[in-house]
Amino acid sequence: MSSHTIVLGVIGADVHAVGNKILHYAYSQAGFNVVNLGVMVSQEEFIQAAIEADAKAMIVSSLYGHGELDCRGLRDKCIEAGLEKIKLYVGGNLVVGKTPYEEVQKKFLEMGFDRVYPPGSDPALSILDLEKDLGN
Amino acid sequence: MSSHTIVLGVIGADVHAVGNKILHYAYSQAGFNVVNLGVMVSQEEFIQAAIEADAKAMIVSSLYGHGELDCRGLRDKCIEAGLEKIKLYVGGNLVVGKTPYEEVQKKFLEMGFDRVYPPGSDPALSILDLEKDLGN
Amino acid sequence: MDVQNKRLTDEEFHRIRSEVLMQWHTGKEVDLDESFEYHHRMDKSKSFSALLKDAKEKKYILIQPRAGVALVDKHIELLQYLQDKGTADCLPSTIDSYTRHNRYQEVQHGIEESIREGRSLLNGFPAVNHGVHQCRKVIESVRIPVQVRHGTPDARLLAEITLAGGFTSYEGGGISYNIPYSKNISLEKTITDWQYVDRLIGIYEEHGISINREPYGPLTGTLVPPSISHAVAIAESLLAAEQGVKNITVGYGQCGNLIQDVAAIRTLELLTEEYLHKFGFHDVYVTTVFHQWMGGFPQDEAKAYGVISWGAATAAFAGATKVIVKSPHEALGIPTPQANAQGLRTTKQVVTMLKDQRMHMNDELKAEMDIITAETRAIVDKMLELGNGDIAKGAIAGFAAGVIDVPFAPSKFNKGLVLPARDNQGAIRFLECGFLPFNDELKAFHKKKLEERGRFEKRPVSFQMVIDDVYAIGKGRMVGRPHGDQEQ
Amino acid sequence: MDVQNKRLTDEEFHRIRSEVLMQWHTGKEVDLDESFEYHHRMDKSKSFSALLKDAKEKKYILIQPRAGVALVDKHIELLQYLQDKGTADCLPSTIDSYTRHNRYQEVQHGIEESIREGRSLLNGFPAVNHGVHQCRKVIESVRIPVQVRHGTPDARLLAEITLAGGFTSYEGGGISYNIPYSKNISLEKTITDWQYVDRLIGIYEEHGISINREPYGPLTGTLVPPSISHAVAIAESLLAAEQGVKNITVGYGQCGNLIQDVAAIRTLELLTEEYLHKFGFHDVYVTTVFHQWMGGFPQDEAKAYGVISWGAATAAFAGATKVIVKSPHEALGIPTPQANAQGLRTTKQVVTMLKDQRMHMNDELKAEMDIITAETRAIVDKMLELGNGDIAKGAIAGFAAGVIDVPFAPSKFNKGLVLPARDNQGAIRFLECGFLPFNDELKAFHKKKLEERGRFEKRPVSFQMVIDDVYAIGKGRMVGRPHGDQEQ
Ligand code: B12
Ligand code: B12
Repeated sequence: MSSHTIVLGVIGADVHAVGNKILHYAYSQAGFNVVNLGVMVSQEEFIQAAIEADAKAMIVSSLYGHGELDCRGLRDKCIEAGLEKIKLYVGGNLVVGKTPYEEVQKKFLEMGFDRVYPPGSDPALSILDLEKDLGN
Repeated sequence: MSSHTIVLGVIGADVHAVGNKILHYAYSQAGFNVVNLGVMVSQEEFIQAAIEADAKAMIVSSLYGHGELDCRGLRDKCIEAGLEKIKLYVGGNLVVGKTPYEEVQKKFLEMGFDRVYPPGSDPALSILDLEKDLGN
Repeated sequence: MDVQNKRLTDEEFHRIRSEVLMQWHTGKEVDLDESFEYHHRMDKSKSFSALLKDAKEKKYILIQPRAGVALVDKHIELLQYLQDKGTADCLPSTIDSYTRHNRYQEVQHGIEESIREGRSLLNGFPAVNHGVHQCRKVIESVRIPVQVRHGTPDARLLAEITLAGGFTSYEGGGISYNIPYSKNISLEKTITDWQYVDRLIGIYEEHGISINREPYGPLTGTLVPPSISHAVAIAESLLAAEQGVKNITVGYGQCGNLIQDVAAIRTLELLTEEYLHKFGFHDVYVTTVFHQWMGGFPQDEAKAYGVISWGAATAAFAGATKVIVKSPHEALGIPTPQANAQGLRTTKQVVTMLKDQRMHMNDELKAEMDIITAETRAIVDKMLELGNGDIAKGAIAGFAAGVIDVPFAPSKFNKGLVLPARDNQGAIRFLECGFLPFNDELKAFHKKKLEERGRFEKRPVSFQMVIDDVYAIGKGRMVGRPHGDQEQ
Repeated sequence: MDVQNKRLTDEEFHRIRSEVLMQWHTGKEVDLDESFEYHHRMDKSKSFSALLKDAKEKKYILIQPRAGVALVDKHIELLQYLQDKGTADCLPSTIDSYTRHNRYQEVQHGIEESIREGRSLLNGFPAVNHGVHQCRKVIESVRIPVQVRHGTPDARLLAEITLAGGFTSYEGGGISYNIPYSKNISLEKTITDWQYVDRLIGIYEEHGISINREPYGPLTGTLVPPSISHAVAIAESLLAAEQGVKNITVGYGQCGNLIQDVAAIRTLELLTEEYLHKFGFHDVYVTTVFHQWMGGFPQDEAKAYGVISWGAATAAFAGATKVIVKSPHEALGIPTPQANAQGLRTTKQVVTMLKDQRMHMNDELKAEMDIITAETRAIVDKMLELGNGDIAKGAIAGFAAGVIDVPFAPSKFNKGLVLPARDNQGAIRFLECGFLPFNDELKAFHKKKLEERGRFEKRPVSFQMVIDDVYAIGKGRMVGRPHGDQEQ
């Protein structure tokens, strides 16, 4: 059981709310202190919330296909805002169209994310990863 | 309207009777004099019937996948039996497995067939071809 | 804002209009009179309203995909492919998400990147940025009617441009394109904005051009009980009819239980007509659209085909007028044209094969229709009561009071207290009714149904069931049983 | 030949046996006592009878493909693939057509050519030529039960070898593997030969090894009305039970009309049990198998998925114990392992998704069940009458008299007077009853149903309807309407 604070949200103009509600439930059940920003969250809101809550990780979802456009620059903005060490996780249907996971992963790792999850990933996996990355 | 005699049958150990019944009906409707040998017809039976009825064409069906094994040598046997000019048509699901039509066609043309039809061919097409090949 | 369900005056309409057309430079391309002429010259085979009437009268089922890409030429290729290789009966242009949020600047950026990368970086067709003439290029390149499908809370400029562009059907509504599609936008705002859209269509009608309107049925697409989506469909039909809309297709997203789905489609049509008549709208032509399963899909394509086919079969048994088709790529991403056409052909095979089988009335169907009818009337009547007979006011007050409440919706104007879960036969019931205005009998019915499931699964009725049900179809089940895939 | 439905004596059995085992050299490999031991050592997860019982009791549906290739290693790979990637619940070994006609010499040639060309030139697995030990290699390489599926009129040696080889289910019967699968072989011969097979299985039963027997339900697979195939299934069940068979799965091939198909599966089980009990067989465990559409398929894979799914959905609504699965390659050729597994996964998705929905009794279902029951009893009772109470004699006399008559069958011992056609809802009716022993009421029912269709299609009831119906599903319809694909 971990009690780190994490910020959760669906980035961009994306309104897919179902997965977000389930992630919120899953991370809370796992003991995290979850700041859930819901859907349609801008990069600025993510950063603002992470600073305010002193979060150790940002869990970014993108389902609707614009993930690539929406996520660019997030790492740089985090660094500018003084969040050098924050872990950035991203998951969902990150790009437009069915695409081999390896390509997508590469693209988002290069953008500065620490972990990238394929469509429909079980939240349990990321919980194990969070415990590994943040320590518990 | 043609009134040539043609021999119809399903070759080998093949019992697919439905298409045969429909071909019989279609060729008869088109005015051909049809000698229908039904299913499970050997090469010898085809030839015997063609000689007896003075047929101008043999319409060979093979559905069950052994067509390749069953049809080999038919042209030679026809020539031996004095049926040098008989037209040999073959159709159905000629080989085992979904196979590009071009490959199948090549194989059966090389075996000496005059025309080769892909799976599920409309009998009407072959009627036009018969009228072309036999004259009417 | 004082919203009421009253036809906009010409003066009001034109005042708003001058603002709307300024929202993006392509607004300048719209000239209503010229548009009317354009529509009058258009081939009748491209009229959505006419096609829907024909299908309803002759009892066949139309199939339609979702589809849209960033660039016009590619979009045309896509639609032609779906028409020719997909045997679609009618076409969509699914609008991208930036346009849906009126972020035309970001759209422009997306279009440019798409050109640069040679692939669509937008998740749909950005009709506003392309403008009227490009839209017409699209319409002229196909033989069948094309509809705007989107999810846009403020869809006024989009409507102006696409209707002028030759589209003949427009999806959405002030509720159905707000609650599931936005977070912070008030219903006052979206209902007002959609009154404008409906009025625009009313004006087309008055010029002899029938534009089909389709309130968006599935809402969040996830375990939405029929009475909830029916209530929204009825409210939006009344709002549209008031503005002069004459051809309405009410929608519903498949639940998965055959009896419930057939009952839903049948009652949807009956109840919509009932309320339209009640309010004096006797000349509105009502048809139905059935959406194949709108929730999470299995990733495996073979399994996805099973889900698609089951939706098609249900549409046929229900006798819906139109069915919206999913593709075998659904769980993974926007489909390729090929995958999209495959979903269409699977659906076509099933709906034409089952064309002559409709479910006849029987006790189970009747019981389910009675339940849906009672619930829907309870909700709609309560909204009307809260609005003093005005459905615009009633809808706003209704959401605020939670007497209408959409599960899993992102909007902060939705109470979010209602929880759905499947019963032991897979029909969607209410685990939590929140403030829905249901009488004790209805509440007891749902309780009983879920307890039956709980007993079967040997576990208490709880939120865990909801989660299990959300995942279930993606994992090959309908009812999310505790043992998952294993048979018990 | 004097055939009667009487258990073979041990003496008769062993006399025949010594001849049978000589038909091909692999016959020498069979040693019954050693086989019994082998079966006793085998893991219970490989018992077909046990699996079927479990499924029936726990109300889940088993899925099974057809599959077989010429070479043992490739066959093993294929079965493992279907088990692991296809999620099959039980496996087949479909036997090639030369073996089915006991042409073991030609088989040998086919095996050699297959080795040479590196692909299977045989349309199935030639179990006899491979022999007992190779069969065991197959059985040992998978985790689930394996059945012999074939179409062999004289299947005695095949039974000896495969049962000794560890197979636990055997498809076929003296009628169902004669009439649709041969041309000149008499029923006397095939019924006698199958009594041997059934007796062999009876002997396994007596040694504590339950082998499942599955009369082949679909017959010619093409527009076979349920009562015809039911009558054959019942006759073969009585023949099998007499020889000591205790676990029977009766089969039926999908017609396509949901009500008729559900009615067929329900009555099949009821009527089989009814006649078994009537003849004093109270300890035979009866299950059902539903075959997805057995007639001509559409060539397009997406459309084929639609047909496959509709079969799966029907099996679920009917509550069959097992469903035999088609692949998206059906119209074109024996499927690749991939295509076969796709058909399985589609089916699995549908049957598990619909697991909790069964069709409950309603008026339409009841009416259809009544029709099928009346027809089936008429045929079976007439056969029994002609056989003086002996179903072996009765079946032979029945086919000769045409009181049982299978549409489209190649056998010259089948009258071939019966013509089936679909009614206006797609249910299969009799256009010509031939000599079927139906009373006037039944005949009038069929006439009325087809005239209804004729009126709808504005054409006389005629053979053209039969032809149109044969093509229909392949062309995306169920009822072969005169305008083909076009909607009317
Ligand atoms: C339901 C649904 C909708 C509903 C959403 C309602 C709502 N407000 O929530 C509606 C109908 C409104 C909708 C709208 C749209 N949708 Co939508 N939708 C879906 C659908 C069918 C299911 C999503 C869902 O709820 N799944 C169930 C939940 C539990 O799973 P999940 O969302 O995947 O989340 C889980 C995991 O992914 C994971 N996860 C998610 N994020 C993260 C992050 C991390 C770090 C980790 C570890 C894990 C993780 O954990 C979650 C919980 O288990 C999917 C397809 C699918 N998956 O089957 C399409 C899908 C996501 N939608 C899509 C699209 C394109 C749209 C639209 C643009 C319309 C259109 N063109 O069809 C609009 C966009 C609106 C907008 N602005 O966002 C596409 C995205 C395409 C792409 N990426 O290429 C999809 C994939 C469908 C498709 N194949 O076209 N949609
Ligand atoms: C019904 C059927 C059966 C029935 C047949 C009943 C009977 N006695 O008639 C039963 C169930 C008994 C059966 C058995 C088998 N079948 Co079968 N069967 C079919 C099926 C589903 C339909 C055939 C049919 O009736 N079609 C309707 C008629 C009208 O069409 P048709 O036969 O194709 O004929 C038309 C055209 O092809 C054309 N045509 C035919 N011949 C010719 C010749 C010429 C010159 C021309 C111009 C046109 C022409 O005109 C006909 C009339 O329109 C097909 C698959 C399909 N097509 O969907 C498989 C299929 C033919 N069967 C097949 C197989 C393998 C078998 C079995 C070995 C069992 C097995 N492994 O599954 C056994 C073989 C038995 C034997 N010894 O022959 C395979 C053949 C595979 C291959 N070639 O790779 C097929 C393709 C299924 C598959 N994909 O596996 N089968």
